[in-house]
Amino acid sequence: MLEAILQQRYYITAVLLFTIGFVTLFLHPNLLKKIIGLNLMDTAVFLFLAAMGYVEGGVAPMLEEGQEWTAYINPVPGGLVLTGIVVAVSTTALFLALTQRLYRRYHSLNLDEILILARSGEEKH
Amino acid sequence: MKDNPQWLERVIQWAAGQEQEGPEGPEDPERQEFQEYLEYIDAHGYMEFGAYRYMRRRERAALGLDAVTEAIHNPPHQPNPPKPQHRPRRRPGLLRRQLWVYRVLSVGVALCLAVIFTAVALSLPGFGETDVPALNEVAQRYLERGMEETGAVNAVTGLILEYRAFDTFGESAVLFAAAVSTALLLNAPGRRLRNYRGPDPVLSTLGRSLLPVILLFGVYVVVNGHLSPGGGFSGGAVLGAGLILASLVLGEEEMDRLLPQRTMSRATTLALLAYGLMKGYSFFTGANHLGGEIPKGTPGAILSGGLILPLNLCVGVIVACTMYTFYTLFLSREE
Amino acid sequence: MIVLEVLLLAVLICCALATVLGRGLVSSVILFMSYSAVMSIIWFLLQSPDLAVTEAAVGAGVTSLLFFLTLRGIRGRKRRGEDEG
Amino acid sequence: MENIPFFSIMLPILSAVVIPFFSKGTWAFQWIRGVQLAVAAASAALLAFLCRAGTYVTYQLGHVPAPWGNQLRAGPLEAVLALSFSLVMVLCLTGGWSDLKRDMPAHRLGSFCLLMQLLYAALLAIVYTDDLFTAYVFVEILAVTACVAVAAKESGRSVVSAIRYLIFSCLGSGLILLGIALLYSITGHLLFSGLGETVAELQASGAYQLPLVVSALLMTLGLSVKSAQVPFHAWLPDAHASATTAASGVLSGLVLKGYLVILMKLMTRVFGRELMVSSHLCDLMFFLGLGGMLFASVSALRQEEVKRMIAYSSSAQISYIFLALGLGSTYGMTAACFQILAHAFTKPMIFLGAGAMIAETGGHYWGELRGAARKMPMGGLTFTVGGLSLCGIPLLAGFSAKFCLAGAALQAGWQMTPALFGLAASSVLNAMYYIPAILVIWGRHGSDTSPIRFTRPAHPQRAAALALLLAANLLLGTAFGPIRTLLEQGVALF
Repeated sequence: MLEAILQQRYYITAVLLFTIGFVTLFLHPNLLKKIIGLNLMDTAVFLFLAAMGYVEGGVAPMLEEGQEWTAYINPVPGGLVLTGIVVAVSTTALFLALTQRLYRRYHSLNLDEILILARSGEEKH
Repeated sequence: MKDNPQWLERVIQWAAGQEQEGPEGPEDPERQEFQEYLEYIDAHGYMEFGAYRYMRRRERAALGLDAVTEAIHNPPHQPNPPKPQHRPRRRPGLLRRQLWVYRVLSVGVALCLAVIFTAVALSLPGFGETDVPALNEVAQRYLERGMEETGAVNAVTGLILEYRAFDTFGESAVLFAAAVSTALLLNAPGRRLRNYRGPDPVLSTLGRSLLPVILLFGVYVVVNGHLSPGGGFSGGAVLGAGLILASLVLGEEEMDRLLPQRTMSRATTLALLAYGLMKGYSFFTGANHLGGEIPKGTPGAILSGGLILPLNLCVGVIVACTMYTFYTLFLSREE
Repeated sequence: MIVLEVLLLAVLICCALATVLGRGLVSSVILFMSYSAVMSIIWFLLQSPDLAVTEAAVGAGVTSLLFFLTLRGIRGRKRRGEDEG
Repeated sequence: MENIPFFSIMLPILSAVVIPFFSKGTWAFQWIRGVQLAVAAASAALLAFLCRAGTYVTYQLGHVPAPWGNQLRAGPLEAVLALSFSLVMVLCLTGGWSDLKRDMPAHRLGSFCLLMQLLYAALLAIVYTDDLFTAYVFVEILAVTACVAVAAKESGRSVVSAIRYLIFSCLGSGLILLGIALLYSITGHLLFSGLGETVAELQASGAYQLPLVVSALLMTLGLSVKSAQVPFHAWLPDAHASATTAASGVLSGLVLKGYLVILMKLMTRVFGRELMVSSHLCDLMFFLGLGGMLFASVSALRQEEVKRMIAYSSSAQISYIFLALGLGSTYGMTAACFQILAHAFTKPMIFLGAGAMIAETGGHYWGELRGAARKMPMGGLTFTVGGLSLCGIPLLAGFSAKFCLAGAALQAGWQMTPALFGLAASSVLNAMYYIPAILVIWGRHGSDTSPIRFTRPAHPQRAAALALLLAANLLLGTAFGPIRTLLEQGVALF
């Protein structure tokens, strides 16, 4: 059991980080913490992917003539992660912009409080 | 966690239908209201639900029944920890309990997910092994024939700009969409930049000496994307960070004069357009077998890799401009 | 080597937990920065220098900067609000 | 002909990118509408071609063939979806333009058009793509643009709903991304075709069953969070109710459907129906759908605000699709597609009709909307027809979709009784909230005895859009047979 855990250490760390991020994004009332949770969740998946591409003894895929293909790590997860990182930054920026807008209006970062404030002002559109 | 037994006791009592008298007991005003509401519905029939009820709003207001329905329409089902002054109808006891449920819920969800995911992680192909399913003919071709097919030494760059270029195009579009939406959300017409307070001597000296290095490094990473680690994204991010540093060192007004917002958005648009046209050409000729391939050059030379170098430049411009745009938008505020 | 890896992974989890559970927002963001830095080191160990460079520039650089700018805007507003009150 | 899918994705994106060069919002609006109409025409041509040929086409993106490069895939079903999405998009924007100009400052209209065009491009890309990760990237574009479409209206409430929408969207994306990562780690493919083969092999050999099922579960859950299936629908009513009319129509008519298209692709091309049935994921979807149909309808009963009620009704209609997919049969798939089409044309119509009445009377609540249809007969008529269609009155689109679904349920095993019961109960519930609403809007206001005004409409474009949506609804209702045959052909080639 312990050996298996040690063997799969990257995967286990990744899923634990995913869980932490997911629960934070889902349940933490503070908006900034939620955004951090979102980033934790995304980077956890990226860690998972990066670990999956790794091959014992492989080197980074800077191709050289006459080298066996098994000498490199798998480049596909790397490509996916690069794409994913930029997507995550875009979402984070949008999220932060919305947070700033909300703060300007309600002077709070606590989503529950904002919801109550918004609901009490709901009658007037 | 100290009040666990008490909480458990309450649940048992609640389940047995014999809830305690006292602060949580039957004199709960919300419960009273709910009872009244139920009786009201009983008396007026089911049509009182839905739209019909709101036709008779005035009538109900005259009877003083609106306050009751209000309580039902904002039911306390959401585990909110609000400040009492916003909702005086809530009592602190209930709130504390809800907060507690909230925490238990988060820990419970976290534990469940962690257990499931760990089980999955343990049953996955072993880390670092060479016979995993992901190392199949797809990865093999990328590594074996990547150099001749893309002309790029860096297989990852070749992958994202040649084999899977459509994703990359979509992803630039995400970045563009995010920049436009951030501008739409934060860019009020009457905004003004933060007042420049004069450069901090330490920051200014350090920044002035670091700035050229960072910008040069960013350009290097972008231009050498097909030869060494890095590429449009990493280089663009470094360049963006450099521009932000420049803005810190030189001051926003100076920066606004050198690189106005309009130039930035024009540059992003043009770069994305160029990217789309180049890649569109390559997709179109590839799909219709029209030939028309861009010469790949000698792998390893700076002018090699066909379209990869210009594509990297475009991506670099998009990323750098967008990052800097984010920065200026977050800095500005409407007064 | 494996000890170093496990150590880094443990630091990663600790950083994540501290980021989430900590009270101050500024300290959370700083912890998030260090989380990104550790992540970038791990990716370097995993032979993905492309990712390491990008994460260092994006995660530890730009994202954290955006967090700080948001915090700054919020705190500036708070201070002004107090002055008015 | 094979180039149409590619150009119908590329053109909208490129046309969106050049919008910042337009100085006026109206020009941008005409421009994106023109592109959308062109794409609609091209999709119709593609549909005709594919139906006559009875086949599907693949489009290789770049110089490298399929397992290595990326590709698009278009069959009759994709063409139908692209065509109807384009039409609904054009009609929504046309009908909502007057509201849009009122709800938004003029300098934002251009940006709004840009985002709408990107949203449209993302929808088409999701419809045509044959690659899982490409689908994820375009799902993110959809999420970002849809969220800003909610927030673009200047009000605190819309920003609050937008942020809740974004939170749920991000949760869903996270689950989907983890699912993709797990699936990639056990298969090594990202194209749907390669994934499907490898998953079949894995299933035959019995290896990696747990990651396979968990990945399917994660993606199903993620997509149901994004498409507001009932236990995860908390964000939907606020987001749809507080957005501007055009955005509400697009969000409930199209964006939710985009996610369901991916779910359908996953079910047929990747996991296969056997795996979905044997791992009880179909049962999960079935019960989610059944619960959603009833719960969302009951919630809709209690809404006092017209747009919120319509939004809850959207959630109920999405549940029909989940129920149909949960039957796990070809008939269920056809029924789901029919429901997608019917709802895509009906819900924007209801939103636009309600928006027209709200614009006329200025009230958002039922009490304020009393007699609104008498002042705005076109809006009232479309609201009425849409409501009746969702209640299942024959000759309207909603009835045909329900009929199709009932037919699928009759072919199923144990699901038959609960499905038919749910269908009947939710139809009754639909009638319980739509019919009083219709009575309210056509009712007389106090002692007001003035007759219904049939004047020249103030916004001829909106009236035209409403009339076209009405015609489409009637067409879907009456031309039931041919459309079902078309969809069956499409599902067979999906």
